[in-house]
Amino acid sequence: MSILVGPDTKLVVQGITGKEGTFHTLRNRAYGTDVVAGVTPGKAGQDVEGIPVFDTVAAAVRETGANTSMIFVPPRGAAEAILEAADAGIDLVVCITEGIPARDMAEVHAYLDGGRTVLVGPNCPGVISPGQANVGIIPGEICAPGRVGLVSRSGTLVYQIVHELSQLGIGQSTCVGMGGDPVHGIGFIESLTLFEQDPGTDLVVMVGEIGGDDEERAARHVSERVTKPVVGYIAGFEAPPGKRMGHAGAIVTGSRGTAAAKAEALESVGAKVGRTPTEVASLVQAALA
Amino acid sequence: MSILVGPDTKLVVQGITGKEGTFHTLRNRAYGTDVVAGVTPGKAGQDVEGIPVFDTVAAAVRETGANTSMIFVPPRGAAEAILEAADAGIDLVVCITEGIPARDMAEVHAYLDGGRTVLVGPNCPGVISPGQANVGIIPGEICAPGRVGLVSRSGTLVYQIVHELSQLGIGQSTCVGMGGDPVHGIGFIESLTLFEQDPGTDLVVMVGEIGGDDEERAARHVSERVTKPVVGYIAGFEAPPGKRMGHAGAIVTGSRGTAAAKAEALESVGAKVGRTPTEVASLVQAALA
Amino acid sequence: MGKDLFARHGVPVPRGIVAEDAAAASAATGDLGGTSVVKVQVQIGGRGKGGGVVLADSPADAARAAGRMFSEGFKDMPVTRVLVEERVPIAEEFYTALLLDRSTGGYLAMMTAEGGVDIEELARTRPEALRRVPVDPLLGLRTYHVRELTGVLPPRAREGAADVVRKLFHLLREEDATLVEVNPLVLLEDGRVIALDSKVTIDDNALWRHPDLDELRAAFPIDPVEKRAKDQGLQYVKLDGDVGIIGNGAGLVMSTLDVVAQAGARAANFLDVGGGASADQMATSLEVVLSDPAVKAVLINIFGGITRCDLVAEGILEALGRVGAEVPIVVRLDGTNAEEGRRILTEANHGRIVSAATMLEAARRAAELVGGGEAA
Amino acid sequence: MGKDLFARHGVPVPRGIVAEDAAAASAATGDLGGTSVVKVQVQIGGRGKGGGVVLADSPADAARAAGRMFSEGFKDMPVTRVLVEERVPIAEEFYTALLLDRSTGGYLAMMTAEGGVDIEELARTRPEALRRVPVDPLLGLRTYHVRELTGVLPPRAREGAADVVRKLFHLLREEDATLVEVNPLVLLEDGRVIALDSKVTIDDNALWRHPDLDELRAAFPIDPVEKRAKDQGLQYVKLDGDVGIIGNGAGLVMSTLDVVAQAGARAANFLDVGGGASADQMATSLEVVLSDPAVKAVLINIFGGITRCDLVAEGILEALGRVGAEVPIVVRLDGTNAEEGRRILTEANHGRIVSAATMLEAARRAAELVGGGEAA
Repeated sequence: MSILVGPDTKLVVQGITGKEGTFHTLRNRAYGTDVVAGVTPGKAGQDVEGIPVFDTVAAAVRETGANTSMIFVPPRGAAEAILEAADAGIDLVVCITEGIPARDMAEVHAYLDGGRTVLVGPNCPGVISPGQANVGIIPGEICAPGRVGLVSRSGTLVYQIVHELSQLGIGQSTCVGMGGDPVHGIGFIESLTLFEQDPGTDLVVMVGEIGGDDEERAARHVSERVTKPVVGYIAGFEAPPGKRMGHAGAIVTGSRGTAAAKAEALESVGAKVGRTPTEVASLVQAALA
Repeated sequence: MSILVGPDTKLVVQGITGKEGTFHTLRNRAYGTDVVAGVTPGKAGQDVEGIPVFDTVAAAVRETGANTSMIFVPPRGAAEAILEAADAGIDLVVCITEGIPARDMAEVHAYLDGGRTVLVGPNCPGVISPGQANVGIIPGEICAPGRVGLVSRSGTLVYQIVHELSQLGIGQSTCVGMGGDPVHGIGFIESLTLFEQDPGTDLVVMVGEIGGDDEERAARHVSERVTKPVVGYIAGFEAPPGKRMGHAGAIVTGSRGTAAAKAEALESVGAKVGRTPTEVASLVQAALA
Repeated sequence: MGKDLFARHGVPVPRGIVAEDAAAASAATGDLGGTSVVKVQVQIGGRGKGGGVVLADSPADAARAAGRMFSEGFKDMPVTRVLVEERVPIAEEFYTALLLDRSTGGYLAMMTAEGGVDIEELARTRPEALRRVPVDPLLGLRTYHVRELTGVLPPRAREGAADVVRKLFHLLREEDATLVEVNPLVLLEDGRVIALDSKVTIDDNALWRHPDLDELRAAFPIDPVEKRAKDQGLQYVKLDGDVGIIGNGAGLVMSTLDVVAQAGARAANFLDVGGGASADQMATSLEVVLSDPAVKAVLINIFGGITRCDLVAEGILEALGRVGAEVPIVVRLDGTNAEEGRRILTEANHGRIVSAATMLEAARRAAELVGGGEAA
Repeated sequence: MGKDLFARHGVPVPRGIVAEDAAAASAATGDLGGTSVVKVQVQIGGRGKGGGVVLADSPADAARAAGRMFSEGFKDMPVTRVLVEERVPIAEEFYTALLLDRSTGGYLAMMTAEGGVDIEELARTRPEALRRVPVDPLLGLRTYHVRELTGVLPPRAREGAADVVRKLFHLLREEDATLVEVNPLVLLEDGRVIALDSKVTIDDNALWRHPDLDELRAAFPIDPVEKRAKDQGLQYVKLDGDVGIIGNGAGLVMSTLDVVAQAGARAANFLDVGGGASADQMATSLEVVLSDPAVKAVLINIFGGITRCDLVAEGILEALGRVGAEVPIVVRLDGTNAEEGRRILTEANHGRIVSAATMLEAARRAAELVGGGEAA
């Protein structure tokens, strides 16, 4: 079992004919994902190695029954692409694009709120359910099927921690890269809720970083609603206040959003927090033993 | 029992210091409704016969715990007043105001969609749960407590049909005047769903009129989801196509929205449809016998 | 009114010149390149079918067509102006409409590549040929909506159609229209896409935002009786029966029409006197209804809710004192203070007033009075 | 930058004149009525506390204050311009801020009647004194939001504050700001409400929509090394340790900083080389990091996902060929083609390169090399 993506995923790729779009589409298909369509305005009727291209997501949904979208559209058009997918009735939108203006994302967030479309990202590596489906740019090779769920704000820390887990022989049910932007779709709480309900997940690793209060709110959620063990990791103990550390969202503002506060919030609700990615894997191993 | 309004209703009146606002507020309070606050910008600190007035709905909610709002604000500001109530966390907004531009209501509709605030109206007579609470302008005197639910697009037909029912000794659980505007809040389907769940309601009377396809969609809902008996009435058999009959929403467009089609849709799913208000009351009496 | 709004929002339409006599129509046709389409300028539908639109192959042709329109009128209405429009070389005809969709509470944009068809019929029989795109009122029309709509057209028409649709949506929102329909939307041989004929419906509730539209509208004649009612805030619609109807509340008045019909007579009008039903409003209502020579009896149907029936009764008497009446007036008062109201009418003993206890009884009395049967 | 944007959006601020010498400051003070506030023009905080803001009671006073600023500089930075602002008669001081609230994904507007306080402190200790109003991005700022906000102020300040808030919201949206803060917002004795000091943060992701803002920003000096990194699309932040850090991905780099600290050393910088990690990017990254004289060792931490470690290894070698290095460079390659990458580095046998198999090992080696302990 898994969350978000799996054997029922029927993927349409928005921006399929771009270099990155084509590359990762084919990679995802090679992994076993059911890629049914692509969308590039003005290129309807063409195909990308057999994958039919449409002018609109609505047309792709009509013709192929796509239920999941992956977005590789450049930042100026990416927010619009998310709206298009939602209006076309797509259930899950995974937006890889980095650099979307926060104002555009705020509008997207307001529009999706209360609706049926779930957004992952933007500025995220995507979602993989090892052995089932890969929607995004997480390298399938480092993952292994198993029963640990993982959700992370950072992309490379997904890789690093999955790598450490796989090396210890611990597989994953689903790995969710939620992205590092201030305004994003699915977060820790929604992911934890899905993992809690997923019979294929025994433990959840959540990987946070400085900035915002996602981790603090997730900790409250863990204490109130999560029965499965949670292992945490927070990056950015050494980050100085007021400096953006790569991700637009990774910034300590005044006394808020520090790594120490986040780690403490998680520990206070009984989650184990590793101080290095290596320690995270050891904690998972111990919790599962 | 009842739906929408009842003993838990704590009412704030937006536009309380206007002539109509004051009149109906006091009437509603005299009926037994728990009127806790009023709102008129610039009149915070005043009171209307002991009811405290605030500048904003948010302040009224903070200070009094109001959960329901009734709006008597003029049409130019009424849509904004609905948004204000929703942002203040009000559960139920009853908008009496007539003449709100449809564009404004379309924006309100889009904003409320998927949120927690339920809207009744605009251009409606409100909601009464006889013997419990009255929020709006339906005269309490013509109603009697009982077990028949009523929902109507027309205000005066609420009065007429309630009157006919009460004369036969048939009381009402709740009467909902949903209003005659093209874009409105709660409709037949939502009302039927609430009545279906209400243990205090045995039968539902739905009063429709020409225009739109609310009644046709309600008929489908009745056939799929409603187990309680439904008695219908449709006004406007004599209305010529293309002419607006009073309500902005009451207009036959092309071959759509005729009274005959609506009555037929209801009858086809097993609802009894009276040809006069008097016959409606007789059908209710027969169904309850 | 559609064409004026289209011009204001930059929607491309054929060039057109208004002519008030045959010579002007001829000159206009010359200006437009020697051929034209001459259209009567009246605010009623069915212009194309009733000889109100004539193709002119020469200025002389146009003069003849216009001359005939001016002398013969159109469907019993006098014609004082004709529109002389350029003849555009049409390659293909399409259809588009943007409207406020009451079933969703949002906007709906529609387009089909099939021009000149009955759109309701098309939606029923071949829905796949009609592209329907819902547009959220808060998001507005987005590029993907336009792409989805125009995708149903041949490729060479898409860009032009997209431009038209964007302008139509702007018009829809900015002018508080509830419907903007272009039928046909045409692709010209030179590749341009223009609106050949159109219909725009403005939301009455929003006219205060558009005083200019009120003026535009005022330029078209409406029935003087309807105008008078409208000026008084009364909802009046002329019908073709002989029982004048006055009631309070749109639903109740519609219901009264129906019940009168079931009693075997036909209503002469719909008139909603509104909530207050003061003596003034009642007087105007009676004046309006009685000014229709077809009216042989009047039915006043009031359900007193907030309205008190005793005040209504006094209003009716005062109104009759001012207005006078040649025909019988059936009055049904029910609800708040109904007995008191009925007593007032009884005591006044007015020769024209016939009291009725219920709506059904009132309808039957009215039907009898105009000589209708007892069908119900 | 805040004041320029405020002026552009009509937010009332004190009149101000930029002066580049003491005489100009004196003249400006004369123009402003004989008194002024003289402020150094540098883009760092804490101006008020460090003597960077001086009240002048006369033109001569202003000349003295400006003269001292020009000659002494401010916090080790040269001062070339001062702002001479009118002295406004302040009746009361408030605070307002509008921002993009990441915890809701929408806007948040805040206001309090208490000026000059620490807003975080106030929110913690007396939340009821801080009015917080969420604003939906699709609805925008509505009159009731403004009414709710300004309700926290004394009545005579409300209208003026409402005007300021509306303009600030317009600025927030139109300029793609993520924060607009006015502290203090002041009520003047004449009843006007103006923004006395302000802070505006613009969303980097939206700068393409605002080429003018890029120019405004370019007018303020930033660290030349940071500028170079930025021009190359690299995320570089200078820190105060001695281990230079290069990694791919913001999270991994932050994590590397932490792990180095646990190993007993301190990072000299944050540098995210991004996804590709081509030879070019690696060369620029190395140049940027090595240009910091504090750096005694470099740690390159690459997790190959999409990035192939063999290509990264080649990139590092090529970069070192171009850049040269005086300090040891610890390289950790993991993930896709890591073994191949390590083999390439081993075979190259570069004198400065120290290979490490894991992130933890790499951090410990780097710490040893700069003489740090083994704390982890």
